[in-house]
Amino acid sequence: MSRFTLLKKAKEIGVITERYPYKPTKVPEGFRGKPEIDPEKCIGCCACIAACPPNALTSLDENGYRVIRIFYGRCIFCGRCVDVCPEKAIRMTEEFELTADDHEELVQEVRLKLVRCSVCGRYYDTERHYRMILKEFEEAGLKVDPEVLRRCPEHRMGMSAEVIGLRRVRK
Amino acid sequence: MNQLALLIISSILGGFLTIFLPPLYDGIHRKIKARIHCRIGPPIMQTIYDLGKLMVKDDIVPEGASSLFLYAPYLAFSYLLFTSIMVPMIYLRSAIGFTCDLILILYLLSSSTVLLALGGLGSGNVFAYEGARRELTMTILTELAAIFSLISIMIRCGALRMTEIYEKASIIHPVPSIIIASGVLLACAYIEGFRLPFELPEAEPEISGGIIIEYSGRRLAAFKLSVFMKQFLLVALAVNILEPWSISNLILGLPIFILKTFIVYLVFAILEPLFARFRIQEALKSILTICGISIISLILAGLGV
Amino acid sequence: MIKKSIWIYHLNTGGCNGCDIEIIDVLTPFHDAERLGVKLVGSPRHADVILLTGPITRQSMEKAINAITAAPDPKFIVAIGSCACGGGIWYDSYATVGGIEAFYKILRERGVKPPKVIYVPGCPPRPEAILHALAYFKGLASKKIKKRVFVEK
Amino acid sequence: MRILRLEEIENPELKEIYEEIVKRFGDGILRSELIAGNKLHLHVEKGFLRKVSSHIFDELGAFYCTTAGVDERPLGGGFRAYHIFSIDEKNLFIVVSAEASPSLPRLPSIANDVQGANWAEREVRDLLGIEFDGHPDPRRLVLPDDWPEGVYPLRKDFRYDLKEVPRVKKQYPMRRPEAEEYVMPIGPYHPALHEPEYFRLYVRGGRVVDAEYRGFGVFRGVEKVAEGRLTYTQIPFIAERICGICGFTHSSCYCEAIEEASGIEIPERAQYIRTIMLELERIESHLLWVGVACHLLGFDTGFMHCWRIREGVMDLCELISGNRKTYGMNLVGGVRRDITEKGREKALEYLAKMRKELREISEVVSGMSELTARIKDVGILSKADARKLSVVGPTARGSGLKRDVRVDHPYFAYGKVSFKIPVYSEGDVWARLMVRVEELFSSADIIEQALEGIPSGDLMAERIEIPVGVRGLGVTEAPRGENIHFLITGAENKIYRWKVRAPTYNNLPSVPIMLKDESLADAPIIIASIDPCFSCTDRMVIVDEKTGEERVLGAEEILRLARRGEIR
Repeated sequence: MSRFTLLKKAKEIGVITERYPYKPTKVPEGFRGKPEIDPEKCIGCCACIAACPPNALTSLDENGYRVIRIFYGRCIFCGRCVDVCPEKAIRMTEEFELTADDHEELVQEVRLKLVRCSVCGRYYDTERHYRMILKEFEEAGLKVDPEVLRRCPEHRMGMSAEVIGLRRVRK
Repeated sequence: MNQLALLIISSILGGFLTIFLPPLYDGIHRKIKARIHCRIGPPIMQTIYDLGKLMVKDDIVPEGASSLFLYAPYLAFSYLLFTSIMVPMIYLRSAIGFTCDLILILYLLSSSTVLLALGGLGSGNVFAYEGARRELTMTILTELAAIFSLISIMIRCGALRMTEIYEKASIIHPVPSIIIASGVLLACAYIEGFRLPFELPEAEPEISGGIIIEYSGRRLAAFKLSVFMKQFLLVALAVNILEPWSISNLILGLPIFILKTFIVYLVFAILEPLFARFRIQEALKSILTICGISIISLILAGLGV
Repeated sequence: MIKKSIWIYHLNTGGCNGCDIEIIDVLTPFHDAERLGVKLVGSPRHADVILLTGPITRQSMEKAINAITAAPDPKFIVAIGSCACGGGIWYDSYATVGGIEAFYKILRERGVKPPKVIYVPGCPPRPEAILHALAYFKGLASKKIKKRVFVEK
Repeated sequence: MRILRLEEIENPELKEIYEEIVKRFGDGILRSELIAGNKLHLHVEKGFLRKVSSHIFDELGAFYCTTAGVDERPLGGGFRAYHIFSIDEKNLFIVVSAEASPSLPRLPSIANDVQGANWAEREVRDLLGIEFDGHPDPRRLVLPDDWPEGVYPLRKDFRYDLKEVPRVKKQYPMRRPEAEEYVMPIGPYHPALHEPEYFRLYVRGGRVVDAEYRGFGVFRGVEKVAEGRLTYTQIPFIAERICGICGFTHSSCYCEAIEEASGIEIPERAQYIRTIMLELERIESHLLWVGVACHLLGFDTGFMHCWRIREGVMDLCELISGNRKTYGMNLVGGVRRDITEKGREKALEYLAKMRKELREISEVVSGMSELTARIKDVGILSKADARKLSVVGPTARGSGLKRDVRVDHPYFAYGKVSFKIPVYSEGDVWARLMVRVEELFSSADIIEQALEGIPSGDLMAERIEIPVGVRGLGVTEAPRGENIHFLITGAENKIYRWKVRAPTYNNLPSVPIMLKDESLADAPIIIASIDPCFSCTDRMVIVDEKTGEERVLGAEEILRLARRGEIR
């Protein structure tokens, strides 16, 4: 009766059950847990939103703020947002115990201040993004008139590089 | 007077044991099974928790269920509770004992099974129908085996009254016919407890719980408990006939009875995880074999062996 | 009492099998949910907790409603996986209801009282995450997530 | 597109076949092209469709793969059906397409000549509205019964997120049970299935006399969502979620199709990594199946031990990919993550352990008489039936058909490893079980060889450009069999049409044949023996909602039914 070898086998292996939740469990390195936005680093460029396959990441401009919202209840934990983030502001944490009572609890929101267009007064970009572009221009050795950059893409259209003030600063 | 008090206490204790021991044993059964699966398993009290929870749950009656569905589990439960008073477990005499009480015990045991099956049928669910069909088919043969073995015990002991049978059995013990007969009774108990490979009426992966599919809440608790109790009563009958000397011992009666039943349930628990479910034909074939063995015991008893 | 003995009924409403397999995995030796008093049952009549997976497809919706109403009170729903919690990658597809919020709206419209729900996001959630939800239900573990809002000053 | 000249075909075998077809049906071939070196696309005249198809199926010994319907009106055409055939022994694919007019789409049905096309044509009819003349069973297949006539979700003028399609009251024409028969529903919620699917068994005296399948419950609109919302790089992630067991093979298949169509050469290391992950997935899937089969037969100990062994491969995948399932490693042009040295070591260690444990378990299982009695000579699918229905994967190999994409049409690194393909001729559940068990060992062989021979290098191709309007055909061997993705690329970084054919789609029609005359108790294990993965099969189909009172649904419905006297 070969089936009785099962008893021997069971004795040999012993109890292999993990004691979770009494004992915490460890996830391996590189585990794709809950993605988290570092609010200090995020510039509100929305690259992650374009890349997110299930649209768990959304953005909304309201009351002078850009709201970057991540809803873990729809997130598929693929990590595409991490791949595309230019500022490395999103990372996959090791958290996976996401039990919640309400779906509002499964939300992380980052509200970033917006800047107004100096012509039409419309909000068009986050302040951080604006400052970053300014800085990038400077680092590249290009001088730009900040007032012109403060125009929304619509009112910037048709302006040549000269008018924007984009010219290489001679050293 | 003292005698009467003892009688009442032992009967109440018998009923108490019949209700509370089998769920406890089931907990142990699950624990052992889990151990063979290499896992921790539920707490030993788990089955009691389960039944307790079912007591507080809502009891849904499916639309159009027959009255059999409504009352069968309670009826079966009360039948078995009554039987538990009649079956002497730890004390030789029982509160209700008369000539031919064995026949009544047998009748109550088998009618409780039939009641449960009818209750399943009464739900009108097609899976319950299939489960009840399997249950009834198996019960007929199992009861046959049980009846044969009890008759052979009666013949061998030359008595029709439970107490007399025990008295006689403890004198002539051990004899082959009684050993075989009680072995058959144990096998019947195993089959009646819906244990693999005979777990056909419930067969979750095949017919989603089958006979119990529509039951919920208290009725489900009564149903489950009835199945446990029936198995326990058969085991109690068998172990006491197999090894009757403890039954008349006032002090050791209780612990030894518990020990005996525990050993039987232990063997059950180790056996179950090693089997796969039978098909109904194969199940019937093996029950038929058990019937054959019970007939052997009948013949042996007739020969006076 | 219900916290000592949790009978779970597995209700797939069009999930991809990922969560469903992890639910089964929870019962197997490594995780062994039975030690927490959890048992998988085959009929909604026996269920205390309904584990709902999948984004609730148009087709399975009616069947899911039937199964939920067939379960006796008190009953709870655990929405397993991102599909059940928020519709997942198919949240706006023409063939799905799109997660439990939208589903509950339909339930309320029909006058069915929706049971309390616990969310377990993940794609699929690890077996430990499912165990965590069950342990949370039993009061053995605490919630580890809350809404976080950052407002730039 | 034009008619190919013979010299343009390099593959000598394909050239021969093409020459023969042109000779026989010269006028009928309107246009032809090569999708890839071994994949020929013939655009035939409507009237020649049946002749060409049966020539390919009967005389060339091809297997039928699937039919993809495409709404080509925005491209200036009509509706087109692509019938895809594979000639396994020659590693060739032939796609035969015919165009139906946009105003009155009608095409001749090939289902009478090629039995396997029955379902696929019904699906195309449901979703695109092409009528197939002479179809043997023109009932609805995929759309729900309450879906209104004349609304075709895969047409380009249907919005992918339109949730308010009105519901009409209509019943699916299931056959009514005859006298002495009763109906046993398996599903929609049945412990053996774990998915909302519905088999209707007609039982007489405990034996199944007939079976009908009305599934397609896991319809999520995958193809339409991909066409409507997602970009090329996002589709691998939805493809992976077609199925939670064999998702990686879907995303690989999609990537294979699109990479071949756009001529993207993926680095060799990426090919090896894909191969390794595919085989790990096969191990996971087969162990899962063996466990579930044990559970269905009531042998829970076997189930527990199989899943205990499986847990190791899950941990391994988590280590390599960062998640236990839905690895998320595929991107168009390569893979996202590398296999580290630690992962390699863990894998080798695990494989050795798995081999040993698996051998022990299979010894126990084969020694259990009550278990083997329930699977030997049960659920038989003959070789002829298997060929007729073009079944795939372990189902085909259990019925004596030696077909396996990994060998017939090698992809990724499969051409560089050697392994054994188990074939059994009994055609019963036992044979299918044994095929899977032995495949576990050959998968272990493949992974070991691949880990040995994996070259170093990049993970992503350097140049990833996807041209507009090209056709691609990807084929992989999923744990359940041949997996086909057919696609047409579109503009704006989006796909124009993406057709997925999962293996269960071809295997399911064989289940009623297997069920015939078997005992009711064996029905769950027979259904499970093809390892049905409904979520794959139903990826794009909708099914019946509440379809009137007659339907056997949950417990309540069964009750209602019983009271009406349908169950005797």
